[in-house]
Amino acid sequence: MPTQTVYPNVVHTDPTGQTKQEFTSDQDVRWCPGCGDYAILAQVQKLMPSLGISRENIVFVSGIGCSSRFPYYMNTYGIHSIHGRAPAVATGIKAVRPDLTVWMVTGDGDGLSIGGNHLLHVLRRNVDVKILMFNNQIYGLTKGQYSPTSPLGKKAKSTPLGSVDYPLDPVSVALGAGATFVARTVDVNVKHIAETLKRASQHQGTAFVEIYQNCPIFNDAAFDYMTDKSTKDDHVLAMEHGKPLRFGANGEKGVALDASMRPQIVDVATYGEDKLLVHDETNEVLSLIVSRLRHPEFPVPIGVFRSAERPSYDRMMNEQVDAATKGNKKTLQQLLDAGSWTVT
Amino acid sequence: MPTQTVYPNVVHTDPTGQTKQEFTSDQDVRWCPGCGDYAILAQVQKLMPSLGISRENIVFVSGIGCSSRFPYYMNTYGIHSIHGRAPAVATGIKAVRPDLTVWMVTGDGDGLSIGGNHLLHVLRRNVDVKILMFNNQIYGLTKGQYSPTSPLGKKAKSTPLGSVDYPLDPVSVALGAGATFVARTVDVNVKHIAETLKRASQHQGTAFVEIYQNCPIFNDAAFDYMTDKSTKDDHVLAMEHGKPLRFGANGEKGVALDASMRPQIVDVATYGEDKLLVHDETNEVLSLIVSRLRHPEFPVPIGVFRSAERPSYDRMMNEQVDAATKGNKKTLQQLLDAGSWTVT
Amino acid sequence: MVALRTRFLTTATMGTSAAGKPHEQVDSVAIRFAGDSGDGMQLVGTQFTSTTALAGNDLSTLPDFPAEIRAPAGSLAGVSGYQINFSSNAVFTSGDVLDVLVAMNPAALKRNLKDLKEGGILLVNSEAFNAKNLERAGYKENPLDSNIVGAYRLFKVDITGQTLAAVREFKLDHRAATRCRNFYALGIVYWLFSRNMDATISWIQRKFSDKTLSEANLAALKAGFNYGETTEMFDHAYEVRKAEIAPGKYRNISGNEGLALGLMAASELTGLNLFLGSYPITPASDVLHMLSNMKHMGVRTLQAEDEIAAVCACVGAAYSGALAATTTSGPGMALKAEAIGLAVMLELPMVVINVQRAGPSTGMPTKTEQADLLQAMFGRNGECPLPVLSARTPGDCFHAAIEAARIAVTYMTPVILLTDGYVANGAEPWPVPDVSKLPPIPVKFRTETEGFKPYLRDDNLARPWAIPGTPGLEHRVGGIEKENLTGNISYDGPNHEAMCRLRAEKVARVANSLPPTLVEGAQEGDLLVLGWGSTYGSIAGGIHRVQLRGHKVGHVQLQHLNPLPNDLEDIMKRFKRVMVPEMNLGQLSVLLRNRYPGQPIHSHTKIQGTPFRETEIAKAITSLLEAN
Amino acid sequence: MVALRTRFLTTATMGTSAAGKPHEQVDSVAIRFAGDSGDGMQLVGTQFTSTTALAGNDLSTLPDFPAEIRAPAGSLAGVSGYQINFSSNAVFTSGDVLDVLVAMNPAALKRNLKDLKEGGILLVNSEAFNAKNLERAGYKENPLDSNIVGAYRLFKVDITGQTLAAVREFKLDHRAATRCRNFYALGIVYWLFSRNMDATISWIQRKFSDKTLSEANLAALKAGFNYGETTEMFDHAYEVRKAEIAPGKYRNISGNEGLALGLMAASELTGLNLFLGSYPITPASDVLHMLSNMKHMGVRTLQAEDEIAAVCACVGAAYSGALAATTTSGPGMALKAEAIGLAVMLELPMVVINVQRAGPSTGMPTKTEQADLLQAMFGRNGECPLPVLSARTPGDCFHAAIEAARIAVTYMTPVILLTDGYVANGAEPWPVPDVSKLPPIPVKFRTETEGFKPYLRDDNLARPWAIPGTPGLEHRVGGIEKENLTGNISYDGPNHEAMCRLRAEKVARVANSLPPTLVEGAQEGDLLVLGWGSTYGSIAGGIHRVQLRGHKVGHVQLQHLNPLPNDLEDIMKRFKRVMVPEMNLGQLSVLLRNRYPGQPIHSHTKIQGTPFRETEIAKAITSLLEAN
Ligand SMILES: Cc1ncc(C[n+]2csc(CCOP(=O)(O)OP(=O)(O)O)c2C)c(N)n1
Ligand SMILES: Cc1ncc(C[n+]2csc(CCOP(=O)(O)OP(=O)(O)O)c2C)c(N)n1
Ligand code: SF4
Ligand code: SF4
Ligand SMILES: [Mg+2]
Ligand SMILES: [Mg+2]
Repeated sequence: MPTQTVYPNVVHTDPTGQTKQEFTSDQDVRWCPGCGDYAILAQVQKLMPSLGISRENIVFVSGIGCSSRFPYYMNTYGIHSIHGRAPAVATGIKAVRPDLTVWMVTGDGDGLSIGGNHLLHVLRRNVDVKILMFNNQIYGLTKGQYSPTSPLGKKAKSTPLGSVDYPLDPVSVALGAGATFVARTVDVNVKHIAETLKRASQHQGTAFVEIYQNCPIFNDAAFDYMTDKSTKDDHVLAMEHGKPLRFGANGEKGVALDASMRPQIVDVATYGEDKLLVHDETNEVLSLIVSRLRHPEFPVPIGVFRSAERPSYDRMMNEQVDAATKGNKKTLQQLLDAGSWTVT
Repeated sequence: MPTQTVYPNVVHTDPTGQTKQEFTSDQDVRWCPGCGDYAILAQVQKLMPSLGISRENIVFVSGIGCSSRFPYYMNTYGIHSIHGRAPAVATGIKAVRPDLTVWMVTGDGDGLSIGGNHLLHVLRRNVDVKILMFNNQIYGLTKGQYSPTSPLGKKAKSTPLGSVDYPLDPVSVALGAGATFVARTVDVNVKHIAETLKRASQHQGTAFVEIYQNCPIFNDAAFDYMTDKSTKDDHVLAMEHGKPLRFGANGEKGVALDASMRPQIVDVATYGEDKLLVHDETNEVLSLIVSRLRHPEFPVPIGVFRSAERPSYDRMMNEQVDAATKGNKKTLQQLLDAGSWTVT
Repeated sequence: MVALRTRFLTTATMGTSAAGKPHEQVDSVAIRFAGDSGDGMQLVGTQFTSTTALAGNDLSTLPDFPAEIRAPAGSLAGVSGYQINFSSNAVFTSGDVLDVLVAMNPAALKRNLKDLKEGGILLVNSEAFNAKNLERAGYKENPLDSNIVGAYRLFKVDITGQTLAAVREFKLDHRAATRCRNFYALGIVYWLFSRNMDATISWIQRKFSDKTLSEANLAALKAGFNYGETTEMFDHAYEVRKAEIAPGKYRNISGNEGLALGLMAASELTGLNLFLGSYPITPASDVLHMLSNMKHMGVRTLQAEDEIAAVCACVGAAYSGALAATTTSGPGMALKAEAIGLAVMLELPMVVINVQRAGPSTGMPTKTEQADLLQAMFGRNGECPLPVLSARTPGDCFHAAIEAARIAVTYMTPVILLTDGYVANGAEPWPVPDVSKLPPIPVKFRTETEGFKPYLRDDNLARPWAIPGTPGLEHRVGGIEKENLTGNISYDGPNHEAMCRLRAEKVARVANSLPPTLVEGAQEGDLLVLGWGSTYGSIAGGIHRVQLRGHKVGHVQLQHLNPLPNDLEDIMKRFKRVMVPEMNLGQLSVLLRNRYPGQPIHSHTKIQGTPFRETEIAKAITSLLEAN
Repeated sequence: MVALRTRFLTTATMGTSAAGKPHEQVDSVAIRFAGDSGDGMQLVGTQFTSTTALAGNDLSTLPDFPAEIRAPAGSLAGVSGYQINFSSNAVFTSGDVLDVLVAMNPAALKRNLKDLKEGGILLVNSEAFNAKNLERAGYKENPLDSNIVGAYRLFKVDITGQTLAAVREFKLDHRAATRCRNFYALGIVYWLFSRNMDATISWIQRKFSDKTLSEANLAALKAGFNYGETTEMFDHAYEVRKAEIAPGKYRNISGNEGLALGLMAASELTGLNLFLGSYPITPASDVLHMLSNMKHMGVRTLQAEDEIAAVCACVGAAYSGALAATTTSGPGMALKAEAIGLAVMLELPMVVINVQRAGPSTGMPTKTEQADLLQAMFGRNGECPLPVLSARTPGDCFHAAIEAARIAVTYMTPVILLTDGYVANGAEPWPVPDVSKLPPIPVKFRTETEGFKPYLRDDNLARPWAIPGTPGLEHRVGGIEKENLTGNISYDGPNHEAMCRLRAEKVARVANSLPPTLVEGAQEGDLLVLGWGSTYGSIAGGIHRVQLRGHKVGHVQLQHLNPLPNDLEDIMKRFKRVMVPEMNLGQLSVLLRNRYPGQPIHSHTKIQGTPFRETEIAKAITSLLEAN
């Protein structure tokens, strides 16, 4: 029983020349006016043609939530699954069809509340899936409960006196799970989204991208401090591989470790640029240190925290199967016959 | 409707003078001969009397697995719940009964496979529960499948050709979740277990202790490199707060960061002790760096990775309720009457 | 409840309104306000409801939320509606067909027109019927100019324009000014039904902290009312007289409010702290929200990471002596199955509430259904029996929650309470109970160490509740089969059989604690209509219609689905036939056929995400009776 | 199968063994090897089985694992057993009562003696009956010296001592030497039943890579055999002649092996890649282990993080064109409920296997039960129908897995296949099928873009399987209710009703593809015994016993539980009564009473974690017939 080809033996279409329009499905987009999801959708639809992959070879998978409606708007294959389980669905797809390109869309509730465990496991397995977590720090679809990423003290529908749970930081969780690619971007910064998604698409293995996303209806302005013209320079740290960690309107501030190994904000001019931390996506120590820079003490880092190479689960699994089948001479009949005797 | 006292108004017994024997239940212990679980049980039973807490105020909670049989052997209150869900059960106990002392026992499968999400959430909430994860890097109770902590390539019942999943590191996961107390110890080092458990018991909030535990039946000798007399000095790094990271039979080796901020093993004599990393349980950067020291490249750190103070979920929740009830003059009848009119 | 009822515009007595226009007396009106999500329809609906209740009508309401969070303005998906049925007689449901439809835009018209009866009043905001909105609603031509609306009494009012004019003096920006138009529409409707606007006026004054906004909305409201009074469009107003309602204190209550208050009452009656472990899900989330707002009453709520954690936290809380409850809907219920099984094994009290929605899978979250009954009964591995209850009306949710708690703590068992989206979001005037007169629910934690065995049972077969903190009663419980009495782990075959049968018998004995089953209508005769849950009103209304024609039809609406009442079989036998209407494909029928093998059961089902209409039930009854 | 059967020691023909001792011919023997977990009882059991199969007997076996991983040596919890029932006639079960019990220590005696029939042979390792072991087993005095064993033919052999003597020459350490004693015991039993030891000898030679160990075990085996032949203890041996077995190729197969092989065969027959997503759980884990060992056959297995992930991975794999399967037991089944509902909604093929164990909750993981049938039927939110199958014997697991896959891909639906711990771990000789003669299962992925609609159905009401990689068929699926044909999201009421009924009708139509139901025994008459799953052997054996007494009893063992076969009602009507034996509290009965309301169903239940005995069924039949 050799490995069968599970997909029909059809001639694939030529991926060159695909347009954004072709990646747009015929379904009406059902997000609230002003929702940050629109901008992300537009960037993803724009990115797709550049990947050189035909539409039919792409699958978008999601869970449940406003964000998880995403697959309906992509004219590719897609599964809008159940709450929190998209990583497992995506793993199933890649396990049997490593030839497919799989993107996954989830929310802070879908991915970190009910789906936290599957997220941990898809990351540790390093399944070749691109994960976009739309983090609006709220449950949108169920109309405004606090989420695992809402800040402590958040007043929302189920926490009228303020939440008493500390939030999870998606980037820290991903790094804790051993993720090979971890990045953060923000809905309004379309150029940065585009670059980050491009980087994610190039990664072999799980690429985890947290996207801060404004929910104007239930958690408006949660990210204003980092998107507002007047404040963003002082509150956003755009990381670049190999470059010192600098921010501020003119890059006048930097991040360094103090004598006791704690991160501090320094004035670059007086402190000296050479003593700043230099970002290194391939060095876990750096990824970890920057992951812990949190608003309001620190500017919020955006960009790629970590990018490491490691064979993906689906590749290793399929290589194992391929290697085993290659040498195999056994038929199913022989397997059935094993240990048999004949009665005459 | 004031807060009622949920527990009967009985005179609690005096906790002084309790003995290990009194903490031992009448159930036969059902682990295999030679199982590492025995040593841990003995240490826990020994620790209990020293806590100054009467037996009746202690609850042991577990999931399912060999390790999760633990509560049956403790003559305290206890719940042997279902697979992976002990953190949620424990959270429920503490939410309504912050007066109780809750310990939780789980395995690498129970806690990080099926129960990974609940673990993340109990840690981020910082519920005042002491968690012991018995990590034997295998599923014991179901007779020997690889677990999420088994090393890549592990050959076990469901992976005859070797696993293709990267393991999770419990300590890294816990730190990623924002745990306030994270430690590691090993079954055979009874002194170290005792100290570590003591530290855990003193922590307010979630204390997470990973205990490497030998399963002689399905994963024998997994930790020999760090327990064997001949090798352990070179493979174990016993961290101490405020002390430089040194190991080796005579502490001749140390851990430092190289120029590119990557950890390296150095010869203390030539490198200089003052340039070694100095462990600081309260500095997340240090906790993170040591958490990534992994065998075989590095010695395995044992001891307390991180210890930070932060009010616990159950405390904040109950404070919120207490504060709200204190001021309250509303009766249930008044609530029912709200918005009512009278028909005559 | 059984009073004669005539429909709007069929009985008419003419009078004269204060301002001179004649008004016509009618018995009963169903009206629906429909508009875009942003149009504030829920708000005017609830205002109209309060005023109507104060006016002494019987009434029933139902909101119709859009399935989407906030679909694009003007789209079909974004239509939000609020329906109220009110009468000078008894009201059973929120109304089968509409007498009045208020449509604020083309999409609202398109979605709702099918429910307006022929000759009904159709009030539209003509301004909104512009090219853009028509296109969004999928209209090729303006329906107001076509014979689509020919069968109705159409009133085109430029509500937007009139509102802008009415609020001009307040100098609001265009958006804010436009948003007053819902009150303008409400004003018209108030006039149309000769309502006193005082309650709404004082509500507006209280609600809007911004003085200008408050006055603008008041101005819009009054302008609408005056429009009705002064324009030529309406030649007369209507009046629905007070219903004969038993004297007493009333309030409006939705089913979800009923649950939240009922759980709090159960907490008080048992003397136990209330703990709710829940994970948000439509249409159950509001119970979590309401109880989260009750910290001052000592309520502890945990928004868990998922439904499994929510119910597992209840296991911990119940073990520790709290009154533990968890609320969810279908998909969440599926996830809780394993842990509910644990609670059955541990024999711990717990109230599990499933506010059912249309399934399977994600289904139609905002739509109602009763298709989780068999899941409640059988959706766990092994023989895993537990009591199952339901609630028939919003107000009954209060009592059902208390009853669920009573059974849970008396029998030491998890109990499933099934409500649904219809009863959860629907509202009705409800006689407020006197808390001091509710029967207390005695709970005694075990404290005597003498003779303590964790699984030694009392007369109800309940095991002792021995909670942590009690010296000498330290014991361990777990999901493995337990030895009778001691609760120790046991793999013994006959012990397992004994325990399985004991657990089943314990649940069966709950039936002994139930009052006689109430049969409404005929006590014997041609047909028993046997329903459960939220179909109560539709069935009562349907029977009411056919009984007018002299058939002997009885009605039992089951609160207890497991165990079934002891007297049910006798009751069934008093009727020639039994009809079981359900909003599913016949789930109670399965239980009845199993339990009463001889009894002929006629299952009548509808599964459209909406309640039965009274007329549908009436028709089904009639055709069954005529098939005789 | 229907051949006359007489029990051991009742029919006896004396002969003489090769070595001179007389041997007695008997028809049928049930023997159990029992000892400590560390005593290697499973090993000698399977050796005895192979030899017995080669000798041409019909047989059936059942291991009895301890519930604990490895309880302390000598403890009751640590007792491990292996039972084999073999005969010169047809064998139905692994045997009701034992003819022979081999007890290697006091705990083994204590746990198993109750199953030994009066006058049966009791062979004990007398050395193990020392003070320490007696205490561990909870014996106050040595039972070998008491009249506890008075009713049996006791043979005390110092098996340990004899073994040590036999292997002394190999100079093993004490522990290794002692561990040869299971082969010594096997040797005695081989002699007792006049067995040829060649197969075991060559197995030992193959198995032990360590030459010394191999020879020591051989020596022990032979010493045991010689002990039987030479001592005075046994005055004669027994012989069970070859059974009349249809000529052909046979092998031993356990139920879990049957499932693994069946899924692989289905993969070959459909031409689809097999994907198994699973999470370990007793007693299902072995299917995962076996298939994980089949990478060379192209099988992909994923040990998921939990049961939910396992089935969700199947959703992804099925959507992508694989033959997806997931295996679990009760608690895991509860967890999968929500995602199975998703698969029902997506209408994707999938085989979900529940190897049932005793519940509820964690229950008794190593014990068998059939109490998850109603969970399979109803354990999901909403109206969520799917086909449910069962397997009757270990060998039938192979065919049931293929049938489940056939239905799944033909009707585009998840299918639940129920087996249980008894059939999973039990083994029997099985006629090996010729793969080339198994009917192929045609599967065609949709490729034509023309007229493609994701929910356009064929005659079976199956929707097209259009998998990623196919240009022009890009489409999205999800758990929200879908519009008929297009599969777009729809909240329309009548559409929902139509879809609910379509999904139900699709599953109902599976019945049209089933062959006529096989009725064994009487084709009409007094009583139909209607079983499902692993009770097959017990029922067949039970009926066999009573038919001897002239009653007209028919037997149907259902493979298909949903939908039920079209001809079942007619069959039931041909009998005066229908008895339904189940290892639960009457779950199939619920379905039958619902489906065939007129039909009187007599439920006969046992829930002890162990299969029915043939005599129990016979007794139940008799008392029902006599109640006539
Ligand atoms: C099993 C289950 N539980 C709960 C829900 C209800 N639910 C749907 S989406 C959601 C949370 C959405 O939050 P998030 O993932 O942050 O997405 P957003 O809407 O904010 O984009 C919840 C609780 C569900 N659909 N299924
Ligand atoms: C829902 C569910 N799934 C699966 C199982 C089977 N199971 C029991 S314990 C276990 C894994 C145990 O591994 P671990 O937590 O590492 O504990 P150990 O036995 O190694 O101490 C599994 C898979 C179960 N009991 N329940
Ligand atoms: S609720 Fe928030 S997240 Fe959801 S669609 Fe609306 S704006 Fe976006
Ligand atoms: S299987 Fe392993 S972990 Fe479990 S009791 Fe035995 S030795 Fe301990
Ligand atoms: Mg969100
Ligand atoms: Mg383990």
